[in-house]
Amino acid sequence: MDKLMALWTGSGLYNMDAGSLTMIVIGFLLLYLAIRKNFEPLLLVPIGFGGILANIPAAGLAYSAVEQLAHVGSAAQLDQLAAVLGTQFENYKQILDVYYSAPAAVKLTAEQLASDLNYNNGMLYNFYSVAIGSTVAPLLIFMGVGAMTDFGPLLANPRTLFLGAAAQFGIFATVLGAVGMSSLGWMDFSIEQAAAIGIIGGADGPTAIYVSSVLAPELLGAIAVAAYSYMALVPMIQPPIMKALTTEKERAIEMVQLRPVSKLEKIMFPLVLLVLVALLLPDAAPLLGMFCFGNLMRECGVVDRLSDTAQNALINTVTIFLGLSVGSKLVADKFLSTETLGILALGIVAFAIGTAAGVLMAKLMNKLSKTQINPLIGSAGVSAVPMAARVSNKVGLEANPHNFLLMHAMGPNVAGVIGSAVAAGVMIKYVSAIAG
Amino acid sequence: MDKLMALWTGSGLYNMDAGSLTMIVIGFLLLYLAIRKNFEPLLLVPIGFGGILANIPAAGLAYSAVEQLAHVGSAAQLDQLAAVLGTQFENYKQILDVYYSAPAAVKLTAEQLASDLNYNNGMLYNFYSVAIGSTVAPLLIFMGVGAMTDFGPLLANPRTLFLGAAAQFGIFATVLGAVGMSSLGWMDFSIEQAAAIGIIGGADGPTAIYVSSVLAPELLGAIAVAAYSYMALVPMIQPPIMKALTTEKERAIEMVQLRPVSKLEKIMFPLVLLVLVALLLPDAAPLLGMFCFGNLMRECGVVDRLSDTAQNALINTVTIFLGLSVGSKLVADKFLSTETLGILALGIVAFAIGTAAGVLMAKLMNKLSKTQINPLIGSAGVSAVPMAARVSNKVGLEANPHNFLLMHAMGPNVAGVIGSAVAAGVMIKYVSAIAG
Amino acid sequence: MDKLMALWTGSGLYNMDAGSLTMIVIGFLLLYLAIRKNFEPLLLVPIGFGGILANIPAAGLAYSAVEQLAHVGSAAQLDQLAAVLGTQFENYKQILDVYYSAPAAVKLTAEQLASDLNYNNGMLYNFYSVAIGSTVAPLLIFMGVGAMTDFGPLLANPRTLFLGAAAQFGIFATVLGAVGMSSLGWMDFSIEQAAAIGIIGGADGPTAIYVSSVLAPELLGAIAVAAYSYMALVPMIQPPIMKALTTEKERAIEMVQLRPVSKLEKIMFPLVLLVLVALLLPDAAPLLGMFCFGNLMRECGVVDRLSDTAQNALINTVTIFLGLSVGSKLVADKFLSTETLGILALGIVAFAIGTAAGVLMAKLMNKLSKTQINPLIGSAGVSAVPMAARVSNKVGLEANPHNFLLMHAMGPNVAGVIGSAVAAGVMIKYVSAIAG
Amino acid sequence: MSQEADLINEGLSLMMFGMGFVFVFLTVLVFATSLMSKITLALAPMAPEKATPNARPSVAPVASDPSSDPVLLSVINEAVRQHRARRQ
Amino acid sequence: MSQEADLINEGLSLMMFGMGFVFVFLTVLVFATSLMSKITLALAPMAPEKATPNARPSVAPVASDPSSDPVLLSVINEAVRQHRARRQ
Amino acid sequence: MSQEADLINEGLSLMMFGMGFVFVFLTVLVFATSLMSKITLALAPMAPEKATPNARPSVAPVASDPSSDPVLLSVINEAVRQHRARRQ
Ligand code: NA
Ligand code: NA
Ligand code: NA
Repeated sequence: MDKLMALWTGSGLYNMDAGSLTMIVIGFLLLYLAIRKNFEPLLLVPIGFGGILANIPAAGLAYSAVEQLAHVGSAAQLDQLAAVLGTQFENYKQILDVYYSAPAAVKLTAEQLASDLNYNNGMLYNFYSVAIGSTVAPLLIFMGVGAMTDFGPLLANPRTLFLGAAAQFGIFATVLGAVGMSSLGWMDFSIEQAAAIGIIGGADGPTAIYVSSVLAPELLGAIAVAAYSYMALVPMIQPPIMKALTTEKERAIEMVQLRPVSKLEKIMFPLVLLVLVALLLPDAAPLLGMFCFGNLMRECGVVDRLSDTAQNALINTVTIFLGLSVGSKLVADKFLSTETLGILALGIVAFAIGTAAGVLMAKLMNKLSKTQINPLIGSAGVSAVPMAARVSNKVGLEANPHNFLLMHAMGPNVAGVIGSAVAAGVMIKYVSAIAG
Repeated sequence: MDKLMALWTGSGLYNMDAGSLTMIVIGFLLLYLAIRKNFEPLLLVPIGFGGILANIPAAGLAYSAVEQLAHVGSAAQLDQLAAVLGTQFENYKQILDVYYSAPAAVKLTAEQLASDLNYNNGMLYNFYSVAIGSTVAPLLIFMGVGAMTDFGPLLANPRTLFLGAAAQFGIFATVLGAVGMSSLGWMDFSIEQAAAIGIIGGADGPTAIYVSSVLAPELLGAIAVAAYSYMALVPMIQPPIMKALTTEKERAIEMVQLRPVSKLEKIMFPLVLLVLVALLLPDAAPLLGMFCFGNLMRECGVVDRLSDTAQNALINTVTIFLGLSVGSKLVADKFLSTETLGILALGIVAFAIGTAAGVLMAKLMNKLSKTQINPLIGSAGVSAVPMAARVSNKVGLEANPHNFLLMHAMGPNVAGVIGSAVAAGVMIKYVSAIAG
Repeated sequence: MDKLMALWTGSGLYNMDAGSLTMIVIGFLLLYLAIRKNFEPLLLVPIGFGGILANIPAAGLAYSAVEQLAHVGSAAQLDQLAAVLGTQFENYKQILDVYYSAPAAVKLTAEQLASDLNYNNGMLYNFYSVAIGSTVAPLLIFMGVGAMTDFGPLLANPRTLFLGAAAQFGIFATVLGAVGMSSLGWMDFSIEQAAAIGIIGGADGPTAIYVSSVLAPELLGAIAVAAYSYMALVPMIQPPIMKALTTEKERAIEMVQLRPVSKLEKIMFPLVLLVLVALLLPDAAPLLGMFCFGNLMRECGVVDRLSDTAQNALINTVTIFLGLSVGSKLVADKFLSTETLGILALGIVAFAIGTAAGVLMAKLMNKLSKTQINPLIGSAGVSAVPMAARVSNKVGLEANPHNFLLMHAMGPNVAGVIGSAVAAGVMIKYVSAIAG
Repeated sequence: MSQEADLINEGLSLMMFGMGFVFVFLTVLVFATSLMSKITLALAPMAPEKATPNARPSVAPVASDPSSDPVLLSVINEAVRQHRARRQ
Repeated sequence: MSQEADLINEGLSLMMFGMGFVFVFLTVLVFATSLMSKITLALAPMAPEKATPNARPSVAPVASDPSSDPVLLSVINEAVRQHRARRQ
Repeated sequence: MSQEADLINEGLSLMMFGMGFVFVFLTVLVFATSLMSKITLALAPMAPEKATPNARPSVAPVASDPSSDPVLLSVINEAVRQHRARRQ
């Protein structure tokens, strides 16, 4: 009879609480958006599914062994844990806070205790540790993205890099917004958290995940969901801003055809970029280094096997684990907080400001130079490859049916990827300079 | 000269013993069955090869550093190990028993000693730890199987789920058999071990490996070999039972054509299953969660890249490591025991009982409903996808040459996969409720 | 303002030193050779790129957390580290030497300190630990190479195995050269290091990396670079030696066509080889075991899925990580030493001696047997598959335009792979017998 | 009670609970699936992707792997060869 | 100064330094790239692999419809023809 | 004996043992392989899969890997589809 009880008291129905239920509904919502509305499905399907799994009551898939012990341990076990941590047990939040801030040696002892008491790491916790905790997954995604990126349009017109720079203004404006909210007492973001939230404005998934895994892992779930959702919303967010900031005549500007780019230039570009990163911003070396490596494999023409694997089997595998791992950060007691609402609000502002800054920069460049560029390609500087470039093209066609901006917009589009990785490096450097 | 001696005393010939030789022969037998007789070659080729590697004398590929130390350490080194473990050295079995049951902190100290004495983990031991010890490999296989599974036939006729339920009777009958053998004093199985042995009756490789890695890792080798071998033997085991329990007329029953199934139903099914798992049996969440995730990736139509990788590069890679890792559990001193014979005997009984239960359930359903089903498809409820469904089809054709049962049998066939994963969850829950 | 300073003092320009600059130039040189001169690009592109990344000043991508602490820690932090290691801090080299030779328990304490002080392992350090530190990457490459190797030509003419044996003389002569250099006081190689250097003469990348990761990880960078560079130079190194040791008439010898080889023979060969390894040289079991496993998957015909993945997605993925990991060993303070020059000098001598030994062995076999073989195929015994066999073919065609040696040279070519793996096993056995 | 009888009892109760739960779970799944199908078909009246009887052979991907069909392989190889030849 | 004002100051200075550095970096990259292109084209005068406007659509590898390409179609037809011939 | 001479001696003995063992091992392999071939051919008299001189070029898969050429891939896919359609 007590086994029947165990089955019942161990069931999801018995243990369901409002938080878990809410998060499961959110998980299904993400799946709906991904599958029906085609919102960045490659990431949001695994993230949404991982979010549901993480919130299955009593399964504890997203918890480490110590977290499981803290959540479901008996009174005696919790006292043992408290003794190991040198404190008294009050509730699971308090004991976990002590654990998270304990020195590494104490953490190890707590882990050994949990292991001796037969607690194990949950599946999603393991995925997270291996894929994101080690930072390897976003870096491999970046390598794959590098191997898929054609820098031809950028090389044909390097000035478009300025557009990719301007659009990063969204990142830093958002940081300011986040610290502003904290100053007003609405939220309670540290400077690390503000920096991690800002990177949503980079409109670049792996960069956002990388930065928040380094600076603010506790916000990773909300940041990743915001980043990918808003990237999917680019076709709705950007056009009104683009139209508000440009005249009909500006939108109708036709651009001169791009010059052809030689194979050698394409091979040299990732190496030039690598050298600049090495000289100017070593903190961006992991991200941009892997990106340049992927691109070099693509262009050099002698390692097509490797490039092909980086673009297919490897990036797909990593994407599956990355998505599920991000999902593991959607557990109710971490995700359901006013901070998440703040992050979602700041994220969309970041996109809007980045878009505006890109368009305005293009108009400024037209003031300073004779070769006119269509300011609509400025919005592509936020990244969101290749969606933002397609938006530029579409809005351009509305103004002038002979105006094919796609290739011209690919320049600022990939420049935006570089720009936000540089911004990521600066923020990591800056914040660690404060901390150190 | 002493180097020549070292070469000789370190050779396999010098160190060969009857146990290792027997296991190497068994490894070759598995390879023969896999390659010549086509016995589940995707698993049995790596398992057989891994078994041979694991038993190469003096190579110690399947041992951890501490196990190597215990096997080949000098007297002084063994005394050090005993001191660390707080005991006196008698023989390697005794010292390892102490080690296995030591608390995690003591285990770490023993590992540090082995490292300081220049012992390393063997290759296969590492593979096992990463692939099976972490439970990730069976879960990824299940994800891949989910991505390969078409639930169309099941959705067209959901009643066939009852057949998949009934066939799990083989699992629980075998548990009873195992504890019975122990009660009679023939074997010495604990309830955990009995549960792990029973799962052979699920006729589902990754489920069997997952359950035994959680409940009885010491039996994993025998259980996996039994499960895959008997799955290969399904065309021989099942037909006599199916024919004995049915009349010629029953076998000739033609079934109405299956209704077409819409895309949306196929997308919704893994989500419905996931919700039920979440509500009713969180302990099955890792297995069935990954299975549903794989199936959702397959059906949702927006992440074909990921689904393709899950069905090919990823599952193939995992299969290689899973097979070699299972092979590492075929070391002589773990595998060669009367328990293995008991497991092999119980395993075939499990398959037979499961087959019979499925067929009888189909006959019972015919008694209770007007829509007649051919009882031959009941045997497909044991899983062994797609072999068991093909057997149903073949036996059906023998009775009636116009009787194409393949698609009808796919319903109970995939239902059996779900059924044994549910049974796995129940057993893990039940056994841990006893232990806790 | 101090943040601006931090940005500047943290930049690569500020921290650049002659050593890092030299190594970055060497990295670019390797990329040039790989991309423009087609020097083993699959490995040298990742190695060269990894070498550049490893030497980005202030990024510390190739350092562990403790190494980072030792390099850039504050005075107070370094004193803490020294206290943990039970010593006084003098400089980073001294403190790291103490750390490297500390017992495992002390190492763990130092790692915990570094973690508490917010130092993390660099990206390339992690890649190295997982891929090479665990020895898994070279073993998986070997499995993939096994799955790509056709032993048909060898089976048709097994005597060519003698050529593969003879060419390993290059390995052992180089060992002698290395200890000789040490005796003369030119270098300071231990017997482990000499053995690891010798394996360059095996002309087989993964074998060289495996052996040096086991015996002399500190030399791995130089050894891998030498091995792959000289393999690429085979078409320049070998022909003069081959011509010097043969007469025009010998080079014109036409060989009888190879007999057809049955499928069953091809399946049996990796198993025969495995049995011999198990009986005679267990220390070669990881390398040759994985090689035989790959070849069995290729030939058995029932696991084509697995064989295909082993030859493509899996080996490509592993190659990327292996290359970057080797690159991590090109950090200036490990690579820039007279020892590296010695290794480069010894490596080319090893290739030359191996080539000569193979050719002379072929001439000797012609003396002892009536069936004449063209001595040009002897040079293919060094491995460097399939480059060395192509060289044999080319030189043969120069002497006699009807002389197609390619398939005949494939026999000794793959025999050389086996030969150097056997030599690797012997050296590991021998050196550990000295140490133990 | 003896330890042996204990173990037997454990086995019996595991069998009853286990089989019972499996049936309960799959019965609930039958109803949930049927309900889901009804709702689904009501919401989006059948635009059948494919009739299941002719559907792809589900859990048997090996058969549809072109590399396991030698005839198919030769077709592919021929196509590749010709395409390459033509491009040069 | 209050802690809130501190945080705001940090935010402001991060914005200035950050945006500044991004612009400096990308400006240097513009010049470095232009220089590289000039040197490259001087050293190896244009053997253009492909004109970019017609280049493959970069980050979207999924596309490319075979049935719209007459060359491909003829390759396929040829392959199929040969395959049939061979089977007879 | 001096330490240098010691090291030289180690090197010499490693060379002798090593080369010796390599030759012993490969000689045994020659005999084992020949024996295996004889037994194999006696048991299953030659149904030669392929004559080796025309065998696929073993260790050089890169050039012949069709999956690295997207255009080629679509040709292949089309050929496969057509072939299947025709077979039904
Ligand atoms: Na961006
Ligand atoms: Na089953
Ligand atoms: Na060799």
